[in-house]
Amino acid sequence: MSYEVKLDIFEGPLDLLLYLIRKNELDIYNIPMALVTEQYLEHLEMMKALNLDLAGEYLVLAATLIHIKSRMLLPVEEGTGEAEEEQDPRAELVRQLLEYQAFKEVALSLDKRRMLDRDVFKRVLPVEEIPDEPEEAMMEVSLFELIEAFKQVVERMDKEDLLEIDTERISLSDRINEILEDLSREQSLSFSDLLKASRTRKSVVYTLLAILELMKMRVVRAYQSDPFGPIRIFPAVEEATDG
Amino acid sequence: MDDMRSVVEALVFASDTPVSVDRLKDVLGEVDRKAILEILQDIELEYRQRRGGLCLMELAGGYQFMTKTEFSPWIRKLRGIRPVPLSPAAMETLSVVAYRQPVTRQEIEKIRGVDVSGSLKGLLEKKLVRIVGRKNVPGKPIMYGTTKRFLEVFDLKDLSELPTLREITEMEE
Amino acid sequence: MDDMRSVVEALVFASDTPVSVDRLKDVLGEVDRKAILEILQDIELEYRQRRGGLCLMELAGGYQFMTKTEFSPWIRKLRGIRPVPLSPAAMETLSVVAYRQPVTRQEIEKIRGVDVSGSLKGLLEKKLVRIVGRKNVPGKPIMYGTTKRFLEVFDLKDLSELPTLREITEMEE
Repeated sequence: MSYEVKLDIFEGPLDLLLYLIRKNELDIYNIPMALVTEQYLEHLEMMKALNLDLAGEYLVLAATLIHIKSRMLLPVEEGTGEAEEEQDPRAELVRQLLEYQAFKEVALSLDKRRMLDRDVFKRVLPVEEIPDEPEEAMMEVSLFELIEAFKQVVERMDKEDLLEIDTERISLSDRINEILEDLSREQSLSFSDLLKASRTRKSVVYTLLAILELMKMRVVRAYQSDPFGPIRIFPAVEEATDG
Repeated sequence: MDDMRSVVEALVFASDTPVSVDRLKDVLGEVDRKAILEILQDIELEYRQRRGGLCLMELAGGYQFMTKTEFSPWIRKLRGIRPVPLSPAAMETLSVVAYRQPVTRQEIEKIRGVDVSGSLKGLLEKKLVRIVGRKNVPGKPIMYGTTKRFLEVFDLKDLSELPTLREITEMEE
Repeated sequence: MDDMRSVVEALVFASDTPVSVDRLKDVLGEVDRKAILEILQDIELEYRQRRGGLCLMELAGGYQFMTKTEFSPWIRKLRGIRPVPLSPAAMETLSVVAYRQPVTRQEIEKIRGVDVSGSLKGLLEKKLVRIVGRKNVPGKPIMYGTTKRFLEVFDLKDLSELPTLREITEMEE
């Protein structure tokens, strides 16, 4: 095996796969799965041997390649119509590769454009020219800056204060706000849907805590139509009732 | 009129971001947009013809004085900077954001096939990408889009100037 | 020689401080000081004669392009309507109000660890923060929250669109 390429130059598993297709001069619409899978796995072995940080995505694609390869080995079933012939097991992978390739090309052409601070330079305002904030000035701020500022505040706090206003409590109040927001739109929410929307175990816990907190505050009520029926959450008060 | 030309030149020079015709009109008052545009084009031509170190460029919805590209090695030497502002990974993430905006992190990761949180954060810090809202699907993921600075950095008048993305032909064809 | 003149012009333009002849010599290499000085004087003369908005000025031991003084009222007018960023202190106070609202000044100060009356006043003046009530504790301190203008400035539909701390820390991993 002669590998004259550096292995850490790939931007991800799709990039590595595209490289193999190009290197072997293969037709992207008709990828020989056995060959490509074998070479892909060889590259992974090399990367492991060199102790390169092998991101999980590389392994996921390896599993996908092996799966597609095995499906292609299966004999075509009797009586397959044309509709099923279209179901090439490689179709989704090819679509993904083409899409990625298109973006890779675009990234290269963007990189070739006349770029500020690389090819052209503008004047940097001398410090004394940067104006004070006029009172009625328009503001140019981004959300990212706002949250970064908040993160810095939180990071600077001592551990003791953190216990009081910690990230978990922040997540909890986020979840409470989300549920209230959803409730104002949907009138009622099913308990199981609320939990389904939480993808991590932590967020399931927050959802539960948020609902309990809202019930304790008498902001929402939970109803169940029969002992094993679905639980639904309703706002505790009618919106129109004032004071 | 000759004086107005000098005022426009001074105004464009004094700004560190591209100055739009509308903004110049706000400052200048009675002059109409067409006259301002003519002045800008006239200045652009003069700088192009005199073969100096500067040029007037139209980008990101406005006009700005810039150094000509051929002098970039000298300026990098003066400023002591290397010519690698963005990594290939950052460029790929930026491209997906540019063409698919508003787009969520998950959608970018599906296309690139890798975790993009690092490159996304770098792009937010460089103000090339911004948060534009949340997608109305479960989990309400944050959506991202490009900024005006993105146009400025890549010498684009607007997003329609982006190079066309190659059409993906279906496998069956 | 003509080309060297353009290089010098580009270098002086791209520098944020006056550039000295010595500094230019460092960058340009083989050219001698006298030749550089001649080029600078030549550029200075050209800008003086062409009656535009700019001039090359010798100051603080170096050379710098500047707008001519007679145009400064126009430039001040342009700057007056220029979007400005919030100061880091104001940004931090605003972030605490946004994420902890309704919140009292004392609570913000406990979190930020500094006196915030100044930045809070600025935010009230900019109409990013408003008084939302009084807290039912001894002394009845004023509670603050964000305004509709805050949502407009940050391009948010409502407060639920604020990114959570969790979403941002995820990016670092």
